[in-house]
Amino acid sequence: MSIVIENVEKTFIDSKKNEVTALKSINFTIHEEEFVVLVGPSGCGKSTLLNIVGGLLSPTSGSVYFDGIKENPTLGIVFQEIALFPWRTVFENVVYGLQERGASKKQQQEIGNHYIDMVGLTDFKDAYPKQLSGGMKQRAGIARALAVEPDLLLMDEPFSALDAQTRTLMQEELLTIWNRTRLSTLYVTHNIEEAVYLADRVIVLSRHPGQIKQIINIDLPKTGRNDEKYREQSSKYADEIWQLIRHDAEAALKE
Amino acid sequence: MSIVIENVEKTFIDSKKNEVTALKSINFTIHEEEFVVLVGPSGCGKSTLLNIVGGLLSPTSGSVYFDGIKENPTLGIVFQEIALFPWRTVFENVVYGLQERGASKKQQQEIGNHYIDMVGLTDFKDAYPKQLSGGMKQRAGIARALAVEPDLLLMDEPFSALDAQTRTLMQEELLTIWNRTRLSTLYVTHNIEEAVYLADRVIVLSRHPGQIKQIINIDLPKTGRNDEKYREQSSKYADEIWQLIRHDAEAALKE
Amino acid sequence: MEKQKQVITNRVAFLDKKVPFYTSFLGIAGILILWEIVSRIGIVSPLFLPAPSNIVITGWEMLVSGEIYGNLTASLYRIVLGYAIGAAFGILIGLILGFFRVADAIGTPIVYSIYPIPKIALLPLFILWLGIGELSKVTIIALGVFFPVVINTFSGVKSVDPMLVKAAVTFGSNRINVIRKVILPGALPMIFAGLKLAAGTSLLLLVSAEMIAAQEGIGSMVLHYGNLMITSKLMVGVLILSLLGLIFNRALRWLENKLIPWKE
Amino acid sequence: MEKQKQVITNRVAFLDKKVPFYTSFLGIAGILILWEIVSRIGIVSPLFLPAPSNIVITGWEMLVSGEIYGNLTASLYRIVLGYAIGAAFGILIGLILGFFRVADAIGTPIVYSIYPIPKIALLPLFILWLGIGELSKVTIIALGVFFPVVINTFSGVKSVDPMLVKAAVTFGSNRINVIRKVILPGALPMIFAGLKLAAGTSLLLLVSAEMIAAQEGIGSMVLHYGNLMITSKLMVGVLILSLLGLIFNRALRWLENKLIPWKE
Amino acid sequence: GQEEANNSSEGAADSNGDHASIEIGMLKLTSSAPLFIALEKGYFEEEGIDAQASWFEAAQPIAVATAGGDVDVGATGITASLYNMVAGGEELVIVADKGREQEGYSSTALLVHSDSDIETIEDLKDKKVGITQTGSTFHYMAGRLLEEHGLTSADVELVPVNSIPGLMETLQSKQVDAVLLNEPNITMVLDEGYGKVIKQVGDVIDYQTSGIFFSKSFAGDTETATKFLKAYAKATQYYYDAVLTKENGEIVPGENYDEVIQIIAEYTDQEPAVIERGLPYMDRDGKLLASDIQTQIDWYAKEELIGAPVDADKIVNTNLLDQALKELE
Ligand SMILES: Nc1ncnc2c1ncn2[C@@H]1O[C@H](COP(=O)(O)OP(=O)(O)OP(=O)(O)O)[C@@H](O)[C@H]1O
Ligand SMILES: Nc1ncnc2c1ncn2[C@@H]1O[C@H](COP(=O)(O)OP(=O)(O)OP(=O)(O)O)[C@@H](O)[C@H]1O
Ligand SMILES: [Mg+2]
Ligand SMILES: [Mg+2]
Repeated sequence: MSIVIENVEKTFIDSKKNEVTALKSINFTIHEEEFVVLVGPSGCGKSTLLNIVGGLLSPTSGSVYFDGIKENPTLGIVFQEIALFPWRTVFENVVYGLQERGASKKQQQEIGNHYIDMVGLTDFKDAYPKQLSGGMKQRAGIARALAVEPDLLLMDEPFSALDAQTRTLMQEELLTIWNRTRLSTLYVTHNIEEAVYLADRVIVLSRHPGQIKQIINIDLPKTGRNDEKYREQSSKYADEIWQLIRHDAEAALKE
Repeated sequence: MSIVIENVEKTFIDSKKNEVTALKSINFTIHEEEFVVLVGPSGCGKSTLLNIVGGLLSPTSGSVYFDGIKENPTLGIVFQEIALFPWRTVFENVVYGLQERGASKKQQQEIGNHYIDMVGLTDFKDAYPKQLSGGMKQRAGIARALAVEPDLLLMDEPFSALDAQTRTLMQEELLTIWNRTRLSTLYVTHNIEEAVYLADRVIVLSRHPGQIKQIINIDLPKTGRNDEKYREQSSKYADEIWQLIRHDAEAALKE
Repeated sequence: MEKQKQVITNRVAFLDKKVPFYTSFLGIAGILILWEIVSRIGIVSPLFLPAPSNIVITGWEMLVSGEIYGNLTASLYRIVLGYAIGAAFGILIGLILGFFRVADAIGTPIVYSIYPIPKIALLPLFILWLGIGELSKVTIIALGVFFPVVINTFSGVKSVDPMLVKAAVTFGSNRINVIRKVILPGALPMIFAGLKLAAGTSLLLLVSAEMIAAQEGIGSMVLHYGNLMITSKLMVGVLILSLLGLIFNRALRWLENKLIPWKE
Repeated sequence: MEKQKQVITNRVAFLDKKVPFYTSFLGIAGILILWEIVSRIGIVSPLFLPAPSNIVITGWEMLVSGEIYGNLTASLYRIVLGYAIGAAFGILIGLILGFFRVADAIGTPIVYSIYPIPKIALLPLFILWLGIGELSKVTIIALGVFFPVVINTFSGVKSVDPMLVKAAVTFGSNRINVIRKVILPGALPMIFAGLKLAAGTSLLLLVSAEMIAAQEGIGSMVLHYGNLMITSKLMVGVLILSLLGLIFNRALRWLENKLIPWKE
Repeated sequence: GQEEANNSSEGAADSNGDHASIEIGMLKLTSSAPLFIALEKGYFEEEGIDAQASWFEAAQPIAVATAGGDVDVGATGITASLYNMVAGGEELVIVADKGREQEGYSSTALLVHSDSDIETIEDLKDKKVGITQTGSTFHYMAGRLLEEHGLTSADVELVPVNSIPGLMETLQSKQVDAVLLNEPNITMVLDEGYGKVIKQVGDVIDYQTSGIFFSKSFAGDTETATKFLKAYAKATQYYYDAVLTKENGEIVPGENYDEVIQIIAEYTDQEPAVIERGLPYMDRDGKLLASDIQTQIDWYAKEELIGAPVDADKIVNTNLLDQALKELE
């Protein structure tokens, strides 16, 4: 099974009635058990692309399809804004997707508890989102996406609202979880170190219009990239990506 | 001239009427033209300490004083929440401190324009804060603090709300500005790489109660720390600090 | 050169200044005592300003005589019925305007063009249409409640975070479930804001309508005793109305906390 | 094995559905036309529901005859004066309660305990105290305006971001300047929210007070024609009141945009 | 007109020296006619009194002002609120007549719509009867009329419409079945043809509608009070002889008829033609129907319109007028 993004283009009409091309001729494939990271400067269309893949936005042209799958594919999305339902407890949030596809109470209990356990929120099962810290909220968001056991996991800057240290810890945790589930994943981030730390492949987008500038394979083992011995190489990848983006990022800052 | 933090302690009374010791026996000195960075896990008391130094909070015991200065010292603070006055344009915000100490209109124009220029906001002089992006807001905040030509510059996580790429660019810019002004500076951050990139000295705080765990001198030239040749050493400093903090940061995440 | 040492002191200490807790009681107690004294020693004639103690005693007598009971039930009947009808329709229409774009496009301009009419101005019209009985008063109250509620419900639906809708759809919700499980709970806080706003308006309309056209009810009782210059009984009426307003508000707040335990 | 290809389609497309822009006019126009027809062909007696055209013509006649002028100036005098007094005192007291902790501790409980009284209930009392003339009506309106404004001003002062106060102090402001340059502009948006809320209430109180105790004014004119069952003139009164409400609201919004250009 | 009168009287007072200055609270209504006459014709100056008119918009504040001593003399209707004021500790006394319901004189009547099939008061059972306010003279008259015809106020629905124009309007639009109305409004309704009179109140009961009140301190100044009443009684006689004398059951204009009408018209800012329709009956000597006060108090008390019991003797003082009349002879 793989997910094919074929010739995707997207134009918006902005408030002054001008056409804005957000994405242009985007072509790539996410393979089974592959972790693909999208990076690019602000406003390059990362979220737009992720939303198109997630079925939350129609492309102006081109299409996105799952190859080699029988039923309708299941998607799990983790949003930057987290988007937990404030009126549902952690458990109720996590099993939301299961309820909607008609899982039995017993199944909900089993699967729900399993993933809540996986993200380490067992003690906060019955808490409302307002009672959680930022890090815990994002974990609940991840558990909710995992609980539907999706064919494709989409994540849009899930850790960008967290502080630097919490973020580092959450990245490690995400990798641990990913190693257990091995879901095909499309991950969007601004943070280049994060991209290098997590990705099998990094897709670098440029701005105006959002186009693929380069696709970089990260040839490092999936775990332990923070170790002394890979630090040099990681650093090089990061630098390479930063050089690709820098100019665009500076331009974005001046807008 | 130097700023001496002497035996500072701070206890709060929390909502359940318990005493919480936020800071305990903090002793250090910020020398002339020194850039000191405070790092530590969430809730270790970084902001509390910065506020005490800034005269926005009383210490429970101990004191903070300026050594070798005649008049009342001038302070410039850059806040995490930016705290620009929404009803004032960029220019009016920047010259606020000058107005309050009775500078003439001409002086205000001169100094204001100088610092607005320095942070690259000349085109946005007459814009209201709501019209600025996050990065531009924070630059205006920096210009406001610089405009009073302070004896001590205080900054509390000024870049933590920015995206990763903007943040990298702003760090570079801050360093450029600092090299021109060479103000004694106390800087608070969660981000260890940022600390290593900016600091002459890094003070690592631990939690419960907030105490100085270690003070680390960064023996690298002030500019060009991102260069290939210093990357190895920077990385080592960062790792050393991360090892000091990690345990506390994990604990903070579970609260 | 002499050594200089400039200590930093807290410059925002004035923000934390505390006031002894008993000060809060001082204000109200002070006013009541002053009022009592002023009436007692006759600085102001009790005809104009009966003493608080006098009001309480009079109130008790009116309670015992059953006079309050009769008027209060009449008023309660009107406001409860009017409020319930107005709130129910307000929420319903508000949800419809919020969900259906066509309804929104057609209905919202109509709602907003009727909204600025001070509703009490329609009382004479309703008396013509529905007679001078209960129906016209209940309708006026219902109408006064309807508008703030419909507008708040509508805004509530519109202000539901679209991210949550997207999340629900992503996790497999159909449109009915999006409405039921996301938009309805998401709009609840705004709906309650509307209900609270409407509470004050409904009480005002009740009293006005009773003064303009009723023989019974606390409002007409207040006017009646005003006409008769029996000020202490007038004040009892005012007191009852203010208690009514207080209870109304508290009840709504209690309900809100029950229904929206997740609210920050 | 057959090759499977599952295309992803937009599942939230229903959120973006557009409605043609002319639909908005359809609603109001439709209602007016229907109303005209219903009255014209006599499905409903024009005695109960005069046609819109009839109302406009009647309105024109009343305008020419000067009847509207007399009543409108009486009403305007009351509401403008009452609103101005109530708003001025509300802002002033609200600021005092917000700045001074002692005033807050003493005054706020008093304000909140008088707040729930539906103000019109005090009209008979004010008539006793101040006579049946303009003063009692103006006072009632001022009182009705005072409370929402004082409470909003107070909350506005309290809700000013303490970070901004700290920033001002850091950059050398004394207490007077903190109040003048930070707290006052910071509270302005809330003050305007209070003023807008009070606008509706003041109109309601005006009409009620005029119906209960006045010989002149749009409110008493509406009641007068209600008593006479001259529905078209009654409707003209209602129309004027709703225009008044509309203008009032627009004027406040205009002023808000003037005074708070920095508002998001 | 009246201002000039006042000014000239002031001038007289200054030259004389021992003139007592008195404020009279009153409404610009025909029923204040004797006071207008006394002011206009200088009766007060003749008694050495410097009288000033103080105009009010409503009846109730006059009583309040009199009791509070803000005016020395008040002239207005006798309502439940007056008795309640007295019960509430305010002090004033009623000293003279200023208008009453009298058999044979049209003053206040019960009207129904001209299409109505109500013919007698008995037919009012379960009907709506419009009055101005609860506790008003209209309320009292409605209640007494019903009782005199074997009904009680509980047998009809008394609808307060808050104003006299409101009474006419609701009668015209048939929102009430009957109303109480006074002159000149009765004539106006009859002229426009939408109403008819069922019963004149004066034909059923004697009723002291309104009176002259003295504040406590003014009543205590017996000498000035008597002087005032002498002037007042002269004016009532003048009024009575001009407009109320009857021959063979018909009112015939007296010799000063036009002058009196003209004075009233000037003071009330109304057309003489309107004034002529509604000339209330008054005792020729301004004597109170003292016994009726107790009747009123009893009725109001029975209807629970008075908060605390009042003693009629405490608020009626006929001695002053008797003394004044004696001195006049
Ligand atoms: N609904 C919309 N209407 C008009 N323009 C839009 C809309 N959504 C996005 N855009 C524009 O499309 C471009 C891409 O936006 P998008 O949010 O995908 O960028 P991004 O890479 O996610 O940015 P960021 O890193 O800031 O999240 C931007 O120029 C944006 O202004
Ligand atoms: N006003 C207060 N009342 C009570 N406790 C407080 C108060 N302010 C801070 N604290 C407590 O003092 C400790 C230190 O807080 P502080 O904000 O200084 O931490 P910090 O290091 O800045 O954290 P962060 O990295 O999250 O900004 C925390 O435990 C906090 O809960
Ligand atoms: Mg994005
Ligand atoms: Mg902090």
